[in-house]
Amino acid sequence: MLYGMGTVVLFLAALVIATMAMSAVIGNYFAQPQRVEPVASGGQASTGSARHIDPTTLSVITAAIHQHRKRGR
Amino acid sequence: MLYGMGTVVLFLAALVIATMAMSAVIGNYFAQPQRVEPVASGGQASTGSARHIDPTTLSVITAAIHQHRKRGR
Amino acid sequence: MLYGMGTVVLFLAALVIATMAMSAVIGNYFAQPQRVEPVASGGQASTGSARHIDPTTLSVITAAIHQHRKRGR
Amino acid sequence: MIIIGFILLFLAIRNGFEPLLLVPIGFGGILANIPGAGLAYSAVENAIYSGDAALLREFASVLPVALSAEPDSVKGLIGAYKSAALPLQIAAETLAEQAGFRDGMLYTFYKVAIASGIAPLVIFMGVGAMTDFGPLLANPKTLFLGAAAQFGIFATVLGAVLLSSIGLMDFSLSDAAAIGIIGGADGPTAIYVASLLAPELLGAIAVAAYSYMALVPLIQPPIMRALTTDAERKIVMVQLRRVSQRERIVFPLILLILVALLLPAAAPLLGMFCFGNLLKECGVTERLSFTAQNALINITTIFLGLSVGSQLVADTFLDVETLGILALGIVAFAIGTASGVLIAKMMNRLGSTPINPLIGSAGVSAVPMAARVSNRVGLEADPHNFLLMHAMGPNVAGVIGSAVAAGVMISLVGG
Amino acid sequence: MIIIGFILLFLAIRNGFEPLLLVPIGFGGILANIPGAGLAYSAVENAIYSGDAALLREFASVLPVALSAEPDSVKGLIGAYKSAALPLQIAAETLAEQAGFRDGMLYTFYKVAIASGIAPLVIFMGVGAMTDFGPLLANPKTLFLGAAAQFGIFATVLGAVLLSSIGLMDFSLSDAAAIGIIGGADGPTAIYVASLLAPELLGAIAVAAYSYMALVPLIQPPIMRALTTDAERKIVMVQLRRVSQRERIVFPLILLILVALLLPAAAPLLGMFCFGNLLKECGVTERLSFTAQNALINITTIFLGLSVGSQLVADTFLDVETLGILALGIVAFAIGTASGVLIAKMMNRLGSTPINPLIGSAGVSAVPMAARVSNRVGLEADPHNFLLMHAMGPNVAGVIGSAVAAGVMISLVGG
Amino acid sequence: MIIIGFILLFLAIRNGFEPLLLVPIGFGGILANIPGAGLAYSAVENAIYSGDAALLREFASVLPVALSAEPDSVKGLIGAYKSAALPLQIAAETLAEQAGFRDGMLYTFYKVAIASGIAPLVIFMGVGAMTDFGPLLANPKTLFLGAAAQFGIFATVLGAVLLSSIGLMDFSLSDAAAIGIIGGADGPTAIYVASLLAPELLGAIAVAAYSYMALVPLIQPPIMRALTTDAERKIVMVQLRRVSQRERIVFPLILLILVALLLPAAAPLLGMFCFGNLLKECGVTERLSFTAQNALINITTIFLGLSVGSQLVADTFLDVETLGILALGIVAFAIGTASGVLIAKMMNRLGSTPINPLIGSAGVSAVPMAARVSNRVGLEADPHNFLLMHAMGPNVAGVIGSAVAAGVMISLVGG
Ligand code: NA
Ligand code: NA
Ligand code: NA
Repeated sequence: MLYGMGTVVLFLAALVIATMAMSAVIGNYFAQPQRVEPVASGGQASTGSARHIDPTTLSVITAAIHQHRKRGR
Repeated sequence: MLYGMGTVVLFLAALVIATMAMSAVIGNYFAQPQRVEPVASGGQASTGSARHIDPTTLSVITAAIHQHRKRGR
Repeated sequence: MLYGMGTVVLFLAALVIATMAMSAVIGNYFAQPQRVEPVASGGQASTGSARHIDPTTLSVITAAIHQHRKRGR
Repeated sequence: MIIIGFILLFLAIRNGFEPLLLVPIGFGGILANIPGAGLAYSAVENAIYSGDAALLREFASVLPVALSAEPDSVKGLIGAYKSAALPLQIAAETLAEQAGFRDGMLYTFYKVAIASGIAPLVIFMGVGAMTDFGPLLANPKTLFLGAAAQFGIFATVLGAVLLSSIGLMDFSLSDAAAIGIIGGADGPTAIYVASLLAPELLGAIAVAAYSYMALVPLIQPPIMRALTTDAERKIVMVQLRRVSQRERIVFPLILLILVALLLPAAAPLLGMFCFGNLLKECGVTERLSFTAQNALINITTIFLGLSVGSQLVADTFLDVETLGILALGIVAFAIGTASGVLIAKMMNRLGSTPINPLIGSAGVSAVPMAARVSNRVGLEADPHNFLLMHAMGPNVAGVIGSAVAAGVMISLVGG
Repeated sequence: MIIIGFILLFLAIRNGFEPLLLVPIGFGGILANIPGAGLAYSAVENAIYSGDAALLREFASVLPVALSAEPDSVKGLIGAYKSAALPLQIAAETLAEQAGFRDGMLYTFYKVAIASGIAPLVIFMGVGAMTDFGPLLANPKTLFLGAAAQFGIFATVLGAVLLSSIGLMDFSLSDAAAIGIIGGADGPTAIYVASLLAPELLGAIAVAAYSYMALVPLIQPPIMRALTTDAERKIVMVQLRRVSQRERIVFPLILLILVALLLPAAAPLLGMFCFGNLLKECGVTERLSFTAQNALINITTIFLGLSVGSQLVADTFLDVETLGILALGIVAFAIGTASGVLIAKMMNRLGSTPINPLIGSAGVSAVPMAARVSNRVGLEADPHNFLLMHAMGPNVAGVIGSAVAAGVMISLVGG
Repeated sequence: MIIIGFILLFLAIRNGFEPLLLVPIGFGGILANIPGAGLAYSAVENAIYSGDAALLREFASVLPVALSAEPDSVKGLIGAYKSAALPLQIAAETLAEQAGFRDGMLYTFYKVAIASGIAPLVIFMGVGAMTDFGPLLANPKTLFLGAAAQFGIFATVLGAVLLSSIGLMDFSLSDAAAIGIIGGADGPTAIYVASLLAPELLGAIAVAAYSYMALVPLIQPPIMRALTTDAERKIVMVQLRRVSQRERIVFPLILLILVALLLPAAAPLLGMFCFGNLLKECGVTERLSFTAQNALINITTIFLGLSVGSQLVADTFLDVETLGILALGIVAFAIGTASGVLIAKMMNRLGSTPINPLIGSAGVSAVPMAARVSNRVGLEADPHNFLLMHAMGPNVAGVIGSAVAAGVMISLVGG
């Protein structure tokens, strides 16, 4: 059991190091112009582009999906 | 053949009784506040929420689906 | 190799003839009132009905798809 | 046979005959009959049909064809392969594979979609997810109309057995049962039953079932008008009550319990139907319900249609038996329609609430076509009397009724 | 057993317990237990259960049952069939097929979806395509919280081994490993591991995993409150930095390289997870990502759920071992939650940037439920302190952690 | 090999090289080469590679390895297993299963998606449902351009045969045929032909086909400019006429009839292509067409890509033959492009209506990339001369042409 838990911790430690190294390399040498939206606190675990849809639009879409379903069997 | 037809009728009779009993029990003891839309005559055999979409909206959606299809192969 | 290439050319020649005959027959004897949109130059390789959607509508749809994705796993 | 495929395509595209099924079936029928392509054959069949004499001798040494008159003939080898035990079939498959032959595309589709029994059940799940039991729950007595219309099924079985006993046709009891199900006016049910009880008739049965479902607007109205008076056709029915979500959730479960208690042979069909309906009604699995109604049922329909088409092969389809199947099928439809209307008339006389007999014909199922026919014939008599919603009750009851009848057939004839 | 199916449906529909899985599982459990329908049995099992004495004698002549006490008894035949070599199994299948028996529907689903190992992996691909590693990339140290929470897994394995060694239960080492994975709070991982290491416990393990995932909002908060002070619960964390698209693209590849170098046994699970995430993040395969998140994962979920349900059979489920699994599972959850919180406290003391210990509990995974619980408990202490995004880091780290733990188990116990 | 997988991912994501296929192929290539994971191996291969000496001896007793020099060596066993008859393979599978080994995930995908031949055909159906034959129907003579561009295919076959005859390479005739199809610039066609005629080269052929399709904007323009004068590049073509829906419906059926009459070996590919197109054009099966273009083709693409990737294994890919395949593939492309342009020039001189020779290069297919290249090179010469729609005719004609060429190859070389 110790062996198993040790492997998990070591693996994730390696992942932490690799990730930090990767972020440092990309940040320093391959930086992109920032087009990606901020990962703000209080948000949702998905791409942010869906955040500002008003409910009317959504209900229209949902209704369209329902409509679509009607078509034959 | 009589046996077969008899089974069908008996089965559906049992279903009628069970359904009526079920509806009575739910109506009397587990009634919900009515949020479900009425099953009006003249409607369609699908969930009703799609009934009042205007054709423009629908054509927009359909067009969007066509647009979506364009994306590569 | 000559045999293979010959087969391809002959097959497609047969297809050209059959297609032209078919178009002639349909044009002369089974003409439809023209409801199909023109295949204009400069267009796109898909059904044309999606051509005139404005970008706003499209972004609304795309957003709705993103929204749809959020729903659980 | 290729011509029959084109006729099906024409009817489906030009006349709108159940195009979602008949376009794939017709196209599959054409593909299956392309000479030399062998798309509907297994690797072994392809090897036997197009192998040379040496290969045929090898097959003859592996398969038990000693009993056959001409041991190395193609027909004899095919028959020997099909009736051979699994280990010998495996040996024959080794031979075919080593000689470079493969299962045809349509054969693979058929094996996966129909021989396994899966595709019709998945489609039935999707149908369940599209079915609204509201009108049925508001007026459960319409279930009897769904039962009445299944009379056509059993009358047809009897007819097929009679035709065989007087020597006109040659249907076994299980063939007769599978043919009868055409009268159920329910495509997936007919395909499922045929795949179990009469696989060699599956092509003809499926084509008949979908064709007659498309012909409902032609077949039913004369029968409906002949059996009802003008006054009856004008009967206005009481507006349906509201049905709560809880009733909608519990109903498929009630149906499932009854199946489990009374008719386990109907468990695959009605189980998947109830499952699909529960996914739709329970309100917490909308993702799954949406997929069951769209991507999943469409994918399954494509492969089911092509697979059914692969069964439209000349030596089994162009036969007097196919004519018999078509004739019996239309009789089953007519009897089902008449029974539904007559029982509705009876219920109208005996019961307290008025029932327009025109909704009885919807009990054959053919959702939603038959309900629309009821509505249309009703509007002819009284342009203000909309029967559509009232007819949806018997209409979905007819789906349940056919599936129950299918279970009865399977438990009586099969296994 | 049918009652247990209805209880699962009730919990799923009424109480919202992971309905996407528990509705199909519950329904599958009901279908599998319909007496006489045999939906969860193979053709041979169906033939043995409902065949007549003559057929049973034929099976006895084919299968190696000489060792059994009652060679022609049903139980003996089933056991002999399951442990027979492939050629004998094929002979038995020939017999069953010739007698007209077919694989049950749920048996077919199980064979295709779970016995092949495919369905959990496809779902994991879809989960990868839905996962946003942004919060994790912004604060990679939260990976340690995802590691800490896996302590529950290994503690449970030890517990199961201990219970067996003192004779209370009878779990093999591979059973114990599969049970421990319940503590990983990750449904597909648990099903995948159980299908490899303890297929006969799969039903109970999957039900326990999904039930406890649903109970996260009840199980975790008391533990979280007991192990933290009010001041700790009010710790405000530094706003997360922006994460570039390139980092998002490279991260799944880094993870894949580490798996390839260090833990090949986790390659199927984490490989598909990384693949799904790459499809989402790379920006040029949106079509595939969309399908992986929608049609494909939904279709797979339907069949996976029904297949898991088919394993809810009375003689393996209604057992003291199931109670043991349920008890060990909840212990695994509690230990995982506690470990996550405690390690988060430790990291808060040792590190320079403040870490709210409440996000530690999210390391058990159960995405996104556990992160929401962290957020909610945090809001109780300080209504302006939103922890959700911060908790998403350990939350997705927990998914990786469980998959790594699964790989460790498989490489230690399996093979 | 893992590095080659990463290179493919880089080209696909960074440079947009056919990402829908090359991302799954590259990722599959990485997964297949993870040492110790055995994802691309069957259960027996996994058992032989990682079994102990006792297990290997058991395999040696089952498989016919007497002829091999070292009967118990790993390579000998694998070879013996692959060439063994089906019953012996089944015995080996029993052994592997009893020792606890399973088919690798990618092996399962390959078996289901490619070895069955299904996935490329399903993708071709989806491509058919996305193809607009309007421009082709408006100007059917452009079909000749689609034929001309297939000259590259046959020239390459000849080249491969020559290279083998002078001893530089070692390609059999069926290998040469499969390699030639790269010049068809049609991914699914190339994969389908390779799976039939040269399964061991499938990985290299698929990678070459998709890479060169992505390189069309680099490969074609210099050839097009070299073979045309500025005046020819400025030729303005007559506006295309309207095409009626009936013509669009009948065209796939005409094509199907010609295939049935003249070239049954092309029936699977062109049959599914016509079926998809009919679903799109017939107007009554929109549901099915939508699913064929979206969920179904996307799901199939994911598994096809991973399966192709599973064939990128070092001992078959890192080989002088792969270099030969890459070199021959680019020659095939160049010859096809040149032939298309030259025939278009000839048709322009001989015919009455003007034809801009730039649209000839679109006949290699690579839809819609090659048509866009024609348009772009045309705009360079005259900024007001839009050739896109005119180039779509030869472009889709090229798809038909390659499928016809594939059928010719299969009927000449296979079976
Ligand atoms: Na019916
Ligand atoms: Na976890
Ligand atoms: Na081409």
